[in-house]
Amino acid sequence: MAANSGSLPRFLERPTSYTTGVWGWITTVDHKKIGIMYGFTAIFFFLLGGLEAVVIRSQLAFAGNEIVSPDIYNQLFTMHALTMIFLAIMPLAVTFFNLIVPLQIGARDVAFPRLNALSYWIYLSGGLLLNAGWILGGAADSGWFAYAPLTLDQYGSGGRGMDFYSLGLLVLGVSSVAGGLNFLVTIINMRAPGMTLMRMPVFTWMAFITSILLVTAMPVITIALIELALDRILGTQFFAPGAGGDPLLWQHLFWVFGHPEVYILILPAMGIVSEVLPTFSKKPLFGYPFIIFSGIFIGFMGWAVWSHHMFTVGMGPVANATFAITTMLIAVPTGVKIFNWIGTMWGGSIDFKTPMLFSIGFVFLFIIGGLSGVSHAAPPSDYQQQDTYYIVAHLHYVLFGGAIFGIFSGIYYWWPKFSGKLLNENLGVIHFALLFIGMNMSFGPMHWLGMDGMPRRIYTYGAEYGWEFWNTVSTIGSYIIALGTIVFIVNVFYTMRQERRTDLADPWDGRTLEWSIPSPVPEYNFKEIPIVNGLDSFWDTKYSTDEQGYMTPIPQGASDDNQEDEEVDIHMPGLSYFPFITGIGLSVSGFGFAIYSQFNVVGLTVAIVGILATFFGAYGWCFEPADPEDHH
Amino acid sequence: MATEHHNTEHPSSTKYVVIALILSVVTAIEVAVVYVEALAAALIPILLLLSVGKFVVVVGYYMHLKFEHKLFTILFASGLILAIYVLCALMLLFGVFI
Amino acid sequence: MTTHETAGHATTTGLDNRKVMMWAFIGSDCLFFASLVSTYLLYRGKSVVGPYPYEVFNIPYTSVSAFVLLMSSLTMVLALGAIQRGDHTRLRIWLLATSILGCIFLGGQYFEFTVFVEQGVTLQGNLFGSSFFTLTSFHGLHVTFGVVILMSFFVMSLRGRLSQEQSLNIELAGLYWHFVDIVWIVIFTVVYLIEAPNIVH
Amino acid sequence: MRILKIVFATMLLGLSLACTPEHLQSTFDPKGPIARDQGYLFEILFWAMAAVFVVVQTGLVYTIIRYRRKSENELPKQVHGHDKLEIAWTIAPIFVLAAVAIPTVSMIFEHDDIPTNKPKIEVIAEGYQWWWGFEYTDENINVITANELHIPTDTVINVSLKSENVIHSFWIPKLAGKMDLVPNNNNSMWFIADEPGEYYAQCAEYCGTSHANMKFKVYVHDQAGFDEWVENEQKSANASLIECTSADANCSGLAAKGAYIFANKKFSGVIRGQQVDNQMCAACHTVAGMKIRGNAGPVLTHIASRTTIASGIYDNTEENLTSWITDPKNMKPGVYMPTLNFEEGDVEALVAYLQTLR
Repeated sequence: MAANSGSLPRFLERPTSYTTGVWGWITTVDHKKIGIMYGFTAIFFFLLGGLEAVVIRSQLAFAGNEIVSPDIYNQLFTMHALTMIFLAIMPLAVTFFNLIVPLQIGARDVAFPRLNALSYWIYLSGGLLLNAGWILGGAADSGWFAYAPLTLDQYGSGGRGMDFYSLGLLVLGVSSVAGGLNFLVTIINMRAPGMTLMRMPVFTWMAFITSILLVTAMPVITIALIELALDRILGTQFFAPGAGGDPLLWQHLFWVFGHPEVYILILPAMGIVSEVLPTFSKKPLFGYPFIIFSGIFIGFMGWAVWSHHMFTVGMGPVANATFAITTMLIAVPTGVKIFNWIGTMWGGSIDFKTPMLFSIGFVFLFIIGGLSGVSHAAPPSDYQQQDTYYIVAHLHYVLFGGAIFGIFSGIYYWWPKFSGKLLNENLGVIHFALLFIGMNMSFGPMHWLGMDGMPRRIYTYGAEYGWEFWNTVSTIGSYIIALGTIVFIVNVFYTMRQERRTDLADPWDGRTLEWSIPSPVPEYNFKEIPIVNGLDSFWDTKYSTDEQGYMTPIPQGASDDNQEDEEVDIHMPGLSYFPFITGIGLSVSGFGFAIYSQFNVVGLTVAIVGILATFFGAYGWCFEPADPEDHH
Repeated sequence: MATEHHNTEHPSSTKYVVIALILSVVTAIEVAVVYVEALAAALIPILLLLSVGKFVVVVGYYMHLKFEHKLFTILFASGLILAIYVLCALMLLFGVFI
Repeated sequence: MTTHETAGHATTTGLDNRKVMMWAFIGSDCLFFASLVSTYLLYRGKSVVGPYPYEVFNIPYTSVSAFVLLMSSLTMVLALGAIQRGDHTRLRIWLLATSILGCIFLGGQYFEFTVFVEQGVTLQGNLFGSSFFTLTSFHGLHVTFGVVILMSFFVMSLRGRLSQEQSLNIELAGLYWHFVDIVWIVIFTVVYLIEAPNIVH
Repeated sequence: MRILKIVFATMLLGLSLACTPEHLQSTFDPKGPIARDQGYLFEILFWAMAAVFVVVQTGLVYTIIRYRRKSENELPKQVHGHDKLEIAWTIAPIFVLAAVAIPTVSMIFEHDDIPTNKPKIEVIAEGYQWWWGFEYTDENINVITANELHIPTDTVINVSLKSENVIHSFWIPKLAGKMDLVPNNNNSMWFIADEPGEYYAQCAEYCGTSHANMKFKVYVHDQAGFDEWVENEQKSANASLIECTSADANCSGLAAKGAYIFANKKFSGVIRGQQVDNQMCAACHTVAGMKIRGNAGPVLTHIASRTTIASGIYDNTEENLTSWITDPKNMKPGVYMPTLNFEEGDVEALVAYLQTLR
């Protein structure tokens, strides 16, 4: 290609000079920098979603409270769910995919670095698009699963929120599918020599299964969202009851995606926990193949259980019984994982550092969430629990006690790898304690409230129902969670002001490849691509194990971690503007369509500008030379 | 790991043309079948069979899947099987088959 | 289409990243179409007002369209064979032929849509209109995108910027193009032919 | 880990405190066979899960206490797994699940069949944004009412669930679990009430702005009480006023003026932010016997005999009725009933009229 590049237009040249500063971030294709951007953006949205939750809980603290109007309340609970699921937990998982997966498999980057950057820019701009309703006539307010036909204007509150919902989620879906494909190919094709599938670290395995789920489940919701957007913007009849449209079609399409989505949210956290527990127990993961296969089975079964969200829609006894049984089956692989985690700690030497506390918290809370799930896997029992606070309790034990605890565990665990600084232990323990107490106080009583007949998604309730006391307790719990989160933020800022340390290449005595390289990770990750001889092959360079399984440390030579002054010339992919342009263009076009029904001309113009920008970006991308050096 | 058995015996251009002829004939049969009143009862199975045949031939020969690394078959088949499963499950749940 | 990011790196499986990606994408795209076809089939016969599919479908006409798209698959493999042999003239001929066949198909679809609209089938009219137009235009968009890619390669080839070593580009475009073709095989059967008994008998 | 114990103890204590009576929608206080069965199944599940909870969490807590790091130099034995254990803890949950799956599946099918050994009443429940319409379709009953469902004890109540707007969910926690009202889908459910009483119920599927305000009440009577209620419902209330075409001498008094306004007078007003004209009470509300019968709003034939207004959210008092008619959107956000420009005295008359509809 070098021969041809002389004739290329100027804009196609890859930038070379921006390695720092804003342009350095905008044009980066480095998986670590992209991961860091993902992380900070997702934490921002996590705080936003948390703020929404605190307002929701404040409204419900007392019977007949009037802190927010019903319409605002409905927007708050809808956006809280959307923000937490699509803008916080999923991207936080992707953060770890970006940061960790290439390091764990011994790669220099992901398979498609520019596509990776594109995923991020679509995510950021799509997140803003989803939230744009707040300042443009109301955010989405039909609940996160947006059951038709409440999503149509004649039944809704009349706000434009659902336009931002459908277009925002469509745009975010592109990001997820692109990310899923990227990590799928990366894990299949970029592993270091010797790293067979059954030598892959568990986190990478879970990232692999999650990617498969993303690639296969997102298309289904995409089509449902296209149908919804067409109904709202062009007046098609998909979900209009008067034209014969069936609201259950939306529900089925939504949950065909929605249940795999639940595993998209939880599997990465399970992967993190499966890394943290062995490290801090000084033992290998108990039953590695069983953990892997149960993960695969969970991912697979995610496709066979979706209708358990719909037991009360009148599917009939045969369908209800079938989905009840498939749902209960999920408990088997989940149980296997939990037993193996306990087996990992059994006989170990458990060090209660913050990441370990969060992982143990994960196991403890996830057991509760899993067990309460069994009670609504049984349809007759679910008839009393469906759409009550019992479900709210269950899903928060799984997604907060599960996914979020796992993610915090990962944040404390891998923070030093990318910053060369350790998050403060004392603040970390306080953070964990506040979150653990707050979480149980906030969501524990909801089990009771649900069984006491309190439906979810109500903005108010009367004092005569006897729900007030536990609602107040729950609200106090949510404030404790908020306090814990503030402690975490303080910890982050406190840590960022510390001096960078050079002795943190392997602070926890880790087992996987990412700990074999310096912290922070150099741009090229591995000076030499490692050769893998087995599971935990980095651990095997530090300890030898005799036949009985007793281990002795192998004396290490002088640390060769300090390679910073060495000149290393490793060829890395060049920077690029085009992911940024393409990603922003896509969201701009989404924004144009979202405002189309309100401002026809402006909306159409914006949409066309966005589409043109997307095509410009994509075209430039395709003809961009591989390396900036080509021009010299 | 690299177990690529790159089969050099890709079909030749003539073979592609023959395949195209077969595909055209099958399409013609498909269209013709719908005009035969005697086959009306068995129409849907016949049509499905014929179009599955076309599908397999295009994927196997034009897309070379028959001659490629099995990973590609796995990737494609997992998507396809899930797709067929979702379609059938939905039809079953909505009582289209009953 | 000149992504070199993995060029020179040995991959785990020895397969090219982009080709793995393309097959994974095709697997994923199956689910897009499955959801659309599901919608169409579940809403079949549920429209509360006409026109109904059997009133408007013209099987011979659509059969010709389907045939045209099928033939474009042939020209596509011939184009791939040409670039693999380094025969740039034939590559250009077959690329152009494939694009033209694609355009004929699209033109046919456009004409079919206008006839349908004249007969009262519209996007907003009934469930049949909504689900039919959404499904077929989604496929049509895929074809359009394919035509754009093929034309780009045609232009690149004319300007001498598509070498024999880059045959993978054509191979990937071909995979995409054939996939779009097999989707039409399915749509032609489950949307059009299945209605035929209502029209014919 | 002391924190854990404290949290756990507090929660147990709290639960027992909360188990006091007078929980209007408690599913732990079933008053009919369906709700009782469902509660029973929950109990089976609960104790099975509680047993698993205790075993697993004890194992977890014991493990982390026993194997906490005691010295920095510990080098624990490297154990990679144990196949027999794996098989055991894969199979053990299957037994637990089979034990709960059997009663689950049998109950699903059992509840699908309507008992034939008891008398049966057919009711259509129709969901609106945000209130309930009830129609008794049996020939000898044939009553239409709203927001308050009256039923006899020991009778199968077979409810057909209809909606022509969004999805709602029909739920009387003490009598039966919920079932959704889905447009274009004909769902039904049945239940039986054991003893007379007043039962609280509420829409359980999020259905828009005032979802929280979509309640209803179920009054369970003995057979005699129910018959009496039916008999009263079948009469048109206060028939003498219904024919009042103008506030003339034959129809004097405040209530008569109200009847006249109800059936004849047109107002302009505002519905959900939209200006509207020519609104008439009777165009949306039916009072049996009147010539104009609207069905956009609840039937008001016997409004005065109901205990609540606005789908169970306010007591049926003169004061509440007045505020409601004057400005419904203040009483129930998002409501589809217009805020009308009444003239002096109109509201007073309407309230007086409605209060005669016993």
